[in-house]
Amino acid sequence: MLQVGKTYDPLLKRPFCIFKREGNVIQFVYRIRGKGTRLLSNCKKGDIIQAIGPLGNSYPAPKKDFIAVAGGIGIASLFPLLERFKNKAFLFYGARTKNELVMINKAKSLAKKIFTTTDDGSIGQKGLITDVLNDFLENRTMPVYAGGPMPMLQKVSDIVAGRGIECYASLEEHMACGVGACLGCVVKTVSGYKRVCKEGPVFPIEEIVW
Amino acid sequence: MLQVGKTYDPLLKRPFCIFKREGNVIQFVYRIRGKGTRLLSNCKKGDIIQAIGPLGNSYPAPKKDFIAVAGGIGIASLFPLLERFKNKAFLFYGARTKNELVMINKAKSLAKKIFTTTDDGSIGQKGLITDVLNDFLENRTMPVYAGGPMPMLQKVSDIVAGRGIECYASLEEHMACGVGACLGCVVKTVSGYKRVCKEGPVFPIEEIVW
Amino acid sequence: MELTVNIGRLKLKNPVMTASGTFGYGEEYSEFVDLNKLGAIVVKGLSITPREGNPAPRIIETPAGMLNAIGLQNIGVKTFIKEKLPFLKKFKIPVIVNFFGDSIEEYVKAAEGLSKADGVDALEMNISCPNKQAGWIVFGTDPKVAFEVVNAVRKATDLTLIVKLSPNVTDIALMAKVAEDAGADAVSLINTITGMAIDIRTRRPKLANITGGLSGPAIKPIAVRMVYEAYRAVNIPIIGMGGIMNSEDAIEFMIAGATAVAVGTANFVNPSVTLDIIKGIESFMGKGGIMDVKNLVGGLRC
Amino acid sequence: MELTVNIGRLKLKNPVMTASGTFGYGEEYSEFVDLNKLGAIVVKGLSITPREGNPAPRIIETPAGMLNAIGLQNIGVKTFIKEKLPFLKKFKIPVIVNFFGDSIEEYVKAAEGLSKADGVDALEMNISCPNKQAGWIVFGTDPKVAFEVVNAVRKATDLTLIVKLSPNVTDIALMAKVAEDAGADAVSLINTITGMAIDIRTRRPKLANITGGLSGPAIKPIAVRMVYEAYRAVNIPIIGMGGIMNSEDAIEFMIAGATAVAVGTANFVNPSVTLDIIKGIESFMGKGGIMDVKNLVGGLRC
Ligand SMILES: Cc1cc2nc3c(=O)[nH]c(=O)nc-3n(C[C@H](O)[C@H](O)[C@H](O)COP(=O)(O)OP(=O)(O)OC[C@H]3O[C@@H](n4cnc5c(N)ncnc54)[C@H](O)[C@@H]3O)c2cc1C
Ligand SMILES: Cc1cc2nc3c(=O)[nH]c(=O)nc-3n(C[C@H](O)[C@H](O)[C@H](O)COP(=O)(O)OP(=O)(O)OC[C@H]3O[C@@H](n4cnc5c(N)ncnc54)[C@H](O)[C@@H]3O)c2cc1C
Ligand SMILES: Cc1cc2nc3c(=O)[nH]c(=O)nc-3n(C[C@H](O)[C@H](O)[C@H](O)COP(=O)(O)O)c2cc1C
Ligand SMILES: Cc1cc2nc3c(=O)[nH]c(=O)nc-3n(C[C@H](O)[C@H](O)[C@H](O)COP(=O)(O)O)c2cc1C
Ligand code: FES
Ligand code: FES
Repeated sequence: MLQVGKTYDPLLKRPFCIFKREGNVIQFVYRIRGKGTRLLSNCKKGDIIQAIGPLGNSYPAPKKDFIAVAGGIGIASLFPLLERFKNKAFLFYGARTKNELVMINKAKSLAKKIFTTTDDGSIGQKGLITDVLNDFLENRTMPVYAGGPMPMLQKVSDIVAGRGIECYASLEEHMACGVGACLGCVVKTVSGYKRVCKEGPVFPIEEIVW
Repeated sequence: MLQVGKTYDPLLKRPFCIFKREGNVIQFVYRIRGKGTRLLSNCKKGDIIQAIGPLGNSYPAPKKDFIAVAGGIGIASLFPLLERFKNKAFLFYGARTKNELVMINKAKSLAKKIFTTTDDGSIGQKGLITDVLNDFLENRTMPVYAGGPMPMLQKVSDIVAGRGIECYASLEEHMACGVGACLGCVVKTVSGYKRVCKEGPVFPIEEIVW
Repeated sequence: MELTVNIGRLKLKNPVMTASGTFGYGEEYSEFVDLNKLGAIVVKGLSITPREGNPAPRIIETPAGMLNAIGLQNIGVKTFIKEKLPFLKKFKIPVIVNFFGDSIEEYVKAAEGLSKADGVDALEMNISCPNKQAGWIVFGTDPKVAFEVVNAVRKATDLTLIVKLSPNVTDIALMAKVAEDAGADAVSLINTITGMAIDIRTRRPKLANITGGLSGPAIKPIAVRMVYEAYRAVNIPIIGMGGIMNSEDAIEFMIAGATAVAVGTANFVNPSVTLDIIKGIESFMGKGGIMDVKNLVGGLRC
Repeated sequence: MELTVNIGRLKLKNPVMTASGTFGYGEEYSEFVDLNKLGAIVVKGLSITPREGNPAPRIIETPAGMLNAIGLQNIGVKTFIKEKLPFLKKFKIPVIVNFFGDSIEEYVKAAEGLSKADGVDALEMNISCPNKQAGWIVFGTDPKVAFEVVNAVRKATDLTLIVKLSPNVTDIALMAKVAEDAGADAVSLINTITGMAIDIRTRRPKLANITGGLSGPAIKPIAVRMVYEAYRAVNIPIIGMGGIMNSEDAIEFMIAGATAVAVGTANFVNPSVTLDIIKGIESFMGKGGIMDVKNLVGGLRC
C-alpha cells in the first residue's frame, strides 16, 4: 500500500502489486486511474512517500508450464511469476486498446508464447482474451494464473470450471487498512467472506462466489 | 486569491498581495506559513493554478514623503508603494529574526531611509519596530502606511492616535470568497463590520475598532 | 435536451442554483457569472431587521470543508428591497429570498414584507435558527415547533415556499414530512452541520462564536444520504446541497432525489463553478442519451 | 510528566486508545505497534453470535474521509474469548471489548459472556445498532430505548461500562446524560455519521449496503463539537474520537472535554500513528510546561 498524497484528500493508501524487488529498490507498475494514482504520478525524484508491505499472499509457484491470463494492468500481478519462471508461461494478455498493453515486449520476452487481444483491435486479435484462452485450453490441464478486472476473472472462472484445472486469481477490492483489521476488502468465498489483503489477494478461483 | 492545491484539502484559495505586475507577469511574495503556502511552494514551472484578482482597494497615493511600517511578510503590501514612490519612504521594517526580513536589500534601495529591528537582534536593532517608529515620529506628521500582523498594527494605531497623522493599515483576516459575498472576512470598524476583501484590505487606521 | 425543472410555481431553466449565504446578493459574483444562465439565485438570509453578525474570526478551513459563523449578518428586508432587489430584477431568472427570524412573529413579518416586494419569486425559510421563545433551541430541530413556524409563514405568503432543513437532527425524513404537512412547496437540504475547532495553543475556539456550520465536500456523503431519506418521505420537490463541487456531485444529488441543486462553498473555490456544473450536466446527459434532466431525479437503483 | 488517566476503574498509562473496528483484534497491527505502549486497546465490535457482515464493496473513500459498511462482521463472543483474547492477555494494557446486539437480550447476553472471561478489562457498548424490536430503529437515537438497553447491560456486568454514542442525533448532550443516568461509567463519541455515495454512471449506491458510516478528518469538527456539548452535560469521563490524525487533533479533543481519545481511520493511513500521537502529546506537554495530561481535559477558554 502506497501513500499517494500529503494531505487528507485523498486519504487512504492505495494497494499495488510489487512489480520487482532488487536490493533496496522496489518497483511498481501502475495505471493512472483516478485521483490517487494521478497524484502519485506527480511524485518527483527524492519525494518521500509512506508504504507498507509486502502484504497478503502471492501466486503459488507453478510446477510446470502454466497459463497466465492478464487483463490490462492486471499484468502487474503476473510479472514476478513470468520473471521467475522464464519461458514457462503461455501468456494471454488482453486490454482495451494498444497502449494499455503495457510492457508488452518485456512480457513477450519472458513468456513461452504470447497471445494478445484488444477490445478495439488496435493490436493483436480483436476481442476478449478469455475467448482466445477458451479456444486454446481444449483438453489442456496446465495451471492457470489470472490477474485483471473482476468480469475477466469471472469469465476465466467459468472457462476452467469443472475441468480439473488448477486456477488462481489475484483479486482487487477497495481497501482501507491493508493488514486485515478493517474487514473492508472482503470477497465472498465458499467458506464465507475472506479478506483480499490478508487471505488474498490470490485465491483458488473455485473458492470465489461471484 | 490563489489556489494552492488540486484536491479538496486544502479547499479554499489563499489571499496574497500583488507584489508586482509587469505585462502578463504577476509576482507574489509569500511566507510559508501553513499547509496551503507549503503546497503552493511545491508548484513547478508550468503548473497551472486558478487565481482571482485584483480584489479590494490599495493604499492611497502619498502626496509627499511618507512612513512605511512593515512587520515580517507585511512588507509585501508596501512594496508597490515603495517602488512607485522611490526615495520617498522612511521604511520601518521589523521581523522576528534575520531571515524573515525578506528582500531587505531591495527595500533599502527603494526607501529614503530604512530602520530595521528583529525580535532576537540577529540583525538591526533588537526589539519592536513600533518602538523605533514611536521615537522617530516625535512631532513629525508624515502619513503612515502599515502592513503586518494585527498586534503590530494595533501598536501603530496607538502611536498615531490623536496626533493628526494620516495612517492606513492593510489588514489580514481569514477569507473564503474574496469577493464580498460570504461576509467571512470582516473587521470591526467605527461604522460596523466591514469586509477586508471588499472595503479593504486597507483601512484608515482610526476607523478600526481593536 | 430538456433542462427545466419546477419547484412549486417556479420554472427553472436548469436545476442549478446558488446556496444562500455563499453568493451574497448576486452582485458580488456578477463579474464572474452571467446570472442569466443560472437556474435561480438564492440570496443571503434576511431578517426583518438588520443584523450585525458575529465578531471575527468567522471562517476556519477544515479538512475538505470549512466552518462559518457569520452570525446571519444581513441588511434587513427593507434595505434589501430598496438597494439590492432592483439589481436582481434586471435578470431573467427567479430570485429566491432566504430569510429567518428568532420568533414566529419575526418569520411572519419577514415573509410578509418580502411577499409584497416586486421581484421576489420565491421564499426559502431557514429554520436552522435559534428560537428566542423556546430557550434558543433551534426551530428546525423540534418537529412541533418546525410545523408551527412553517405553517404560520405558509399562511402569510402566496409565494412558492421552500423550507430549508437543518441536518442537525435524528430524523431528516420526519422533518421533511413536517415541512410538507405544514404547507411547504419544497424543501431544501442540507444546511451546515454544527461543528467547532479549537486552537490548542491558546485553548480558545478558533471561531469567535465557538461553534459554526460545517460545509463543503467533507459533508457531501451526509447530505446525499439525507436527500435520499427525505426523497422517500415526501412528495414535494427537494433542493439538494452540501458539498457540491462539480457536475458529478450535482448529478449524484439528483439521483438521490433532488429536483434541483444548490451550490455553496464551491463558489469560493471557483467563482464560475455554477456555469461549469450546468455545462457538465448537459454533457453528461448528452453522453448518456438522457433527454430530460427530470429523468435523473430519484433514479437510484438499489 | 503525568500521562495517566482514569476511565471508570481502568487506569490508562496514557490517554490514547484505538477505535473499535479499526484495529481488528489487536494482532493485525502488532507488527507495526508495540501494543504495550498504548493507553488501551479497543477491539472490533462483537455480538453474542458471529455475524457475516455485508457484501462488498464495504469501503468507499470520500473527501478527507471514508464510508464503511462492514455490517458488524465478527467472530462472536465465544470465538473471541477462545481465539483472540489469549493473545491480548499477553500485553500489560487494558483490553476494552466493544459489543452490540440487535435486541436488549442480545446485548445482555454478550455483556454477560464477556464479563465472565478472564482478560476483558472493560466493555464498550455500541448503541448505534438497529433494534429488531423497535422496527430496526437505532438504539442510540431514542433516549428511552437507549436508557433501557444501557440500564439492562449495567445490571448484567460489573466491568467498567463505556457507552459509545451515535452522532446521528439532534441532541448529543441529552444522549450522554441518558447513558450516565443509566449507569455508564464513561461515554465514547463519536461513532460514524451515516452517509452515502452514488455511482452516477450505474446509478447504484457505491456501497453494497446503500448507506455507510462516515469517518476520518472530514468529521472532526462535528466530533469536537459533540464532545464539547457532552462534556458540559455529564460528570463521567468522555472518550473522544472522530477524525483524529495526529497529536494536535488528540489534544483538541481533550481540551474540548475528552479524558481519553481513540484513533480510528488514522490507523489505516499510518499504522503506527497511535505511537506518534502519544509522543506528540508528551512533547506538547513538555514545551508547554504541562505536568499532568489531565490538566488539558475540558480546558477550553471561551
Ligand atoms: C491487491 C491489489 C493490487 C493492485 N495492484 C495494482 C498494480 O500493480 N498496478 C495498478 O495499476 N493497479 C493495481 N491495483 C489497483 C489500484 O489499487 C487502483 O487502481 C488504485 O487504488 C486506484 O486509485 P485512484 O485513487 O487512482 O482511483 P480512484 O478511483 O480515485 O480511487 C478511489 C478509491 O477507490 C479505490 N479503488 C479504485 N479502484 C480500485 C481497484 N481496482 N482496486 C481496489 N481499490 C480501488 C481506491 O483505492 C480508492 O480508495 C491493485 C489493487 C489491489 C486490490
Ligand atoms: C489581504 C491579504 C493579503 C495577504 N498578502 C500576503 C502576502 O503578500 N504574502 C504572504 O506571505 N501572506 C499574505 N497574506 C497572508 C496569507 O494569506 C496567509 O499566510 C495564508 O493564507 C496562510 O495559508 P496557509 O495554508 O499556509 O496557512 P494555514 O494556517 O494552514 O491556513 C489555514 C487557514 O487560515 C487562513 N489564514 C492563515 N493565516 C492567515 C492570515 N494571516 N490572513 C488571512 N488568512 C489566514 C488561510 O487562508 C486558511 O484558510 C495576506 C493575507 C490577506 C488577508
Ligand atoms: C459562509 C456561509 C454562509 C451561509 N449563510 C446561510 C444563510 O444565510 N442562510 C441559509 O439558509 N444558509 C446559509 N448557508 C448554508 C448554505 O446555503 C448551504 O446550505 C451549506 O453551506 C451547504 O452547502 P455547501 O457545502 O455547498 O456550502 C451558509 C453557508 C456558508 C458557507
Ligand atoms: C472500518 C470501520 C469499522 C468500525 N467498526 C466499529 C465497530 O465495530 N464498533 C464501533 O463501535 N465502532 C466502529 N467504528 C467506528 C470507529 O470506532 C470510530 O468511532 C469512528 O470511525 C470515528 O473515528 P475515526 O474518524 O478516527 O475513524 C468503525 C469504524 C470504521 C472506519
Ligand atoms: S483492507 Fe482492511 S481488512 Fe483488508
Ligand atoms: S472573503 Fe468573503 S466577504 Fe470577504
